[in-house]
Amino acid sequence: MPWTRDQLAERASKELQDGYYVNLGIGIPTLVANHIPEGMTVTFQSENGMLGMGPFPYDDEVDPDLINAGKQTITELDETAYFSSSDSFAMIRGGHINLTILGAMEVAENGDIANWMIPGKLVKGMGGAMDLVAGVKKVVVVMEHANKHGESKVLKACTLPLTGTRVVNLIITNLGVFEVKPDGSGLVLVELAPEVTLEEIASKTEAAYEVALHG
Amino acid sequence: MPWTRDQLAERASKELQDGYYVNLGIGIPTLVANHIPEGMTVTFQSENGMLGMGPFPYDDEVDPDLINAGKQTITELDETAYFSSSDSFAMIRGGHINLTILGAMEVAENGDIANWMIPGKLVKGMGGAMDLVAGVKKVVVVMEHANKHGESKVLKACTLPLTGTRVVNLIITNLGVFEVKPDGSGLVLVELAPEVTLEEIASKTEAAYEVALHG
Amino acid sequence: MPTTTSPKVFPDAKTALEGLTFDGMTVMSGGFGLCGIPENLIAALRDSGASGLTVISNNAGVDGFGLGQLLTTRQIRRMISSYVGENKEFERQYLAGELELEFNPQGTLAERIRAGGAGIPGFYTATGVGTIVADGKEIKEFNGRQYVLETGLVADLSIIKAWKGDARGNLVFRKTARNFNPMMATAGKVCVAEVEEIVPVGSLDPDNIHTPGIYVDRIVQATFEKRIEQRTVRTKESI
Amino acid sequence: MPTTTSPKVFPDAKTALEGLTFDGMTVMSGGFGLCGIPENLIAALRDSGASGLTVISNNAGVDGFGLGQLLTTRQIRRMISSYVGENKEFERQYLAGELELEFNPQGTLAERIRAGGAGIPGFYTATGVGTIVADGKEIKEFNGRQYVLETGLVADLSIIKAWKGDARGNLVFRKTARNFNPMMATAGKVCVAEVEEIVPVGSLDPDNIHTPGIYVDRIVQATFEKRIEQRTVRTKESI
Repeated sequence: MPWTRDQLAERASKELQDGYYVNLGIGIPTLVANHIPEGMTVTFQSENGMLGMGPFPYDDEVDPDLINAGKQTITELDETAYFSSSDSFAMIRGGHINLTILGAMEVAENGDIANWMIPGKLVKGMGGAMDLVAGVKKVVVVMEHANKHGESKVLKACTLPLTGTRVVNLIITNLGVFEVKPDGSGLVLVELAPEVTLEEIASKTEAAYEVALHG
Repeated sequence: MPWTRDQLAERASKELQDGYYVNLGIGIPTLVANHIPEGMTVTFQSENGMLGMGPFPYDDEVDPDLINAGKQTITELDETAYFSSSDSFAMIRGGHINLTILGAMEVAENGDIANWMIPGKLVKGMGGAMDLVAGVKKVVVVMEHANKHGESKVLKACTLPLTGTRVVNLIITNLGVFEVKPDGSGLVLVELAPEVTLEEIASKTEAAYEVALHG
Repeated sequence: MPTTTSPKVFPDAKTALEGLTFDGMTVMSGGFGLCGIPENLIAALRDSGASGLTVISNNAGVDGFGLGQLLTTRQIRRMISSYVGENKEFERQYLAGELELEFNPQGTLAERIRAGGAGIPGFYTATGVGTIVADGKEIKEFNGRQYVLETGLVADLSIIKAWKGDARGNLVFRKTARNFNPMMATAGKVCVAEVEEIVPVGSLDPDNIHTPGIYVDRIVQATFEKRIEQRTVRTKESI
Repeated sequence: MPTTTSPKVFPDAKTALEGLTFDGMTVMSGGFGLCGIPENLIAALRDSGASGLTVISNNAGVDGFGLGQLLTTRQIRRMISSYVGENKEFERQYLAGELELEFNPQGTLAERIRAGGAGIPGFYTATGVGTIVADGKEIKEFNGRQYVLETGLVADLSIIKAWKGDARGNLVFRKTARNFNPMMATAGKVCVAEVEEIVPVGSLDPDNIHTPGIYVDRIVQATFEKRIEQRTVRTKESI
């Protein structure tokens, strides 16, 4: 049975390591913060200028000067530091963030990602997505395996305008997990969601991939 | 009679204007701080990371964490702000400093300046001098008219390795004051030190210059 | 002279913009979303009537608030932003071809503004390589990886919002309301700052001044609505 | 877990460098003159015996103190600096051809380090155009003025000195002892910081942390000699 949104976030949380600095995208990735393993120190960066992001505030704690990159009100922690947008993206571009977990519209075999623009629709802008995929050491995509028309989002080549080229390291869909080979030469299916079969993946995936299931 | 060191500094202080942010070089330029006209607000920048430099400390105020770019102990003022070296030179390179007053070994007709290196001698380094002449809006040189061998330091062309090209706006020597034409096409002698004659300047200056004495 | 007045201190936002606005000018406006925006100076810019503006701002406000006010009045001709998703009037004008739009990746936008203020006319970044963002721009390889040349940005005027400031123009920001404000202070030919409180010179810790006064030409104390875009809360767990 | 301990906190400078030093490595060392230098980590680097070092530092210390200690022991092969005027042993080794030296304008050096930490492999500056500093480097014209391409700098290890720090690696600096330390924290593959005091996590003001903990891998509390190069004083005027 395919993973739910929360199970996707839980699976993504297995990519966290003790001491990691992590930037989470909007949507399912945000839920990863609810699944930090016990005893693990993970620090969340928000690209609007904050390291050490806390949970949503209680109603009487809401502070308009304290929001995350999704423009949601949040809180600070003991270890929090604030800084400017240029300092924030120096941190991202400079490779100091260990891991980013992002949504995507399309991912390709070579690690290309498209997640910001659909031609013909109003474009809202890429925000910090291009900086994150170009700068962060490990880029994990969390998304539905297929779009709302039932078409594979794991592709031989992206059809939408790209956010970055050969930047994705791991793809977690509701059906399973693919690693992108470090040299960009292709995908390896390493994990299946419960009760999902190799046949189902094969029928729903446009991209070519090897199979090397873990465990 | 040629200007003394202190008179040179006093003459240079006439280039200050109310509200100016100023960076002073080592030597005679440092003395300019003693000649700020009454009622004028001038803020001194020190390129090691300070805006709003105060006077030397009293003996019991000396703080090893508080020095100027000449590595002398100094003090802070009410309006002082500290920042990093990259922020300091962003300020300089970005054209935010109104005026710098520097010493020089040689200055040329076109505004070239050499003040950091004598080939064959041990080179100590250019420090912040190249950044200052390239970035500050107005560059004023204060120096002796001749070197210790009696040779003119105001030249047709510099012979020493350059600090910057076509960057000097005003040359104040112990004999007089030269403006560098904004297009770099030559010098204009605009002022004489007391009792210094045009003939004396002519005999001691290698550079060509026009004469248009003020007042 | 009291330490809370100086030639830099202005009584209100309108006065603080006097003589600084003109048609066709480029304006940088601080803030991320509606957080840390110069609410009062945006309103004063609207009231100045200056039109044909190029506005550099990470976002475009919302309908009727922040930069949304300048869209309503059609004073903006062109925007340089990273994300403009929250504004219906923006959408309408853009789709009707009434508004030009240049998208920059957020980090590239932040760095272009910093570069403009720091006298750096161009720099290389891996962000956007292989995407439409790099179309027509120079690509150069360093250590085996490709980078795109991006240019510094400057503006005729920067309007920014800080938490506290003094009469010399020293500023401090609060929490994530800092965002684009410090870089924009450095990249405007003139910078006007609005603050919640003008404090006496000497009361800000010199080690913790975020924007030194050299960057701030005019400062005004103002009141703020501080509208929240997405009020997101958790409920107190019963213990 | 007490808020002053963490995997980042080390008991002394020697331990803090364990496993990080090797022959031929590149080290960035903070400070301006003798102000804000990592005294204890420099001594520990000397004691590590690592040789053939490339050291990036604005200055080279004085004879027997600061980086001067590494010159005495001949551990430095090459220096990248802006000014090295205060060191006789430096002069001797340089003139004897035992030491390589690359001069950078101070602002270019500072920006190269910032760029290295910020993922910017190259940037253009007007500083040094037309001088030997620009020899062999690319020149590009922007808006009618010439600029030279300078590259980002990174190091295998950065050693820096801060005033206070916490167990998460957040740092604050004091007065002009800040100088090159914050940029160097960002540009080392590993950064070790020595501080005068490790304070509990949560006691530093989050609006005023100069170096966020993400940049600091190891932190050690130490004592400092803080030698003064030019003690310059004025005398109390009789009133």
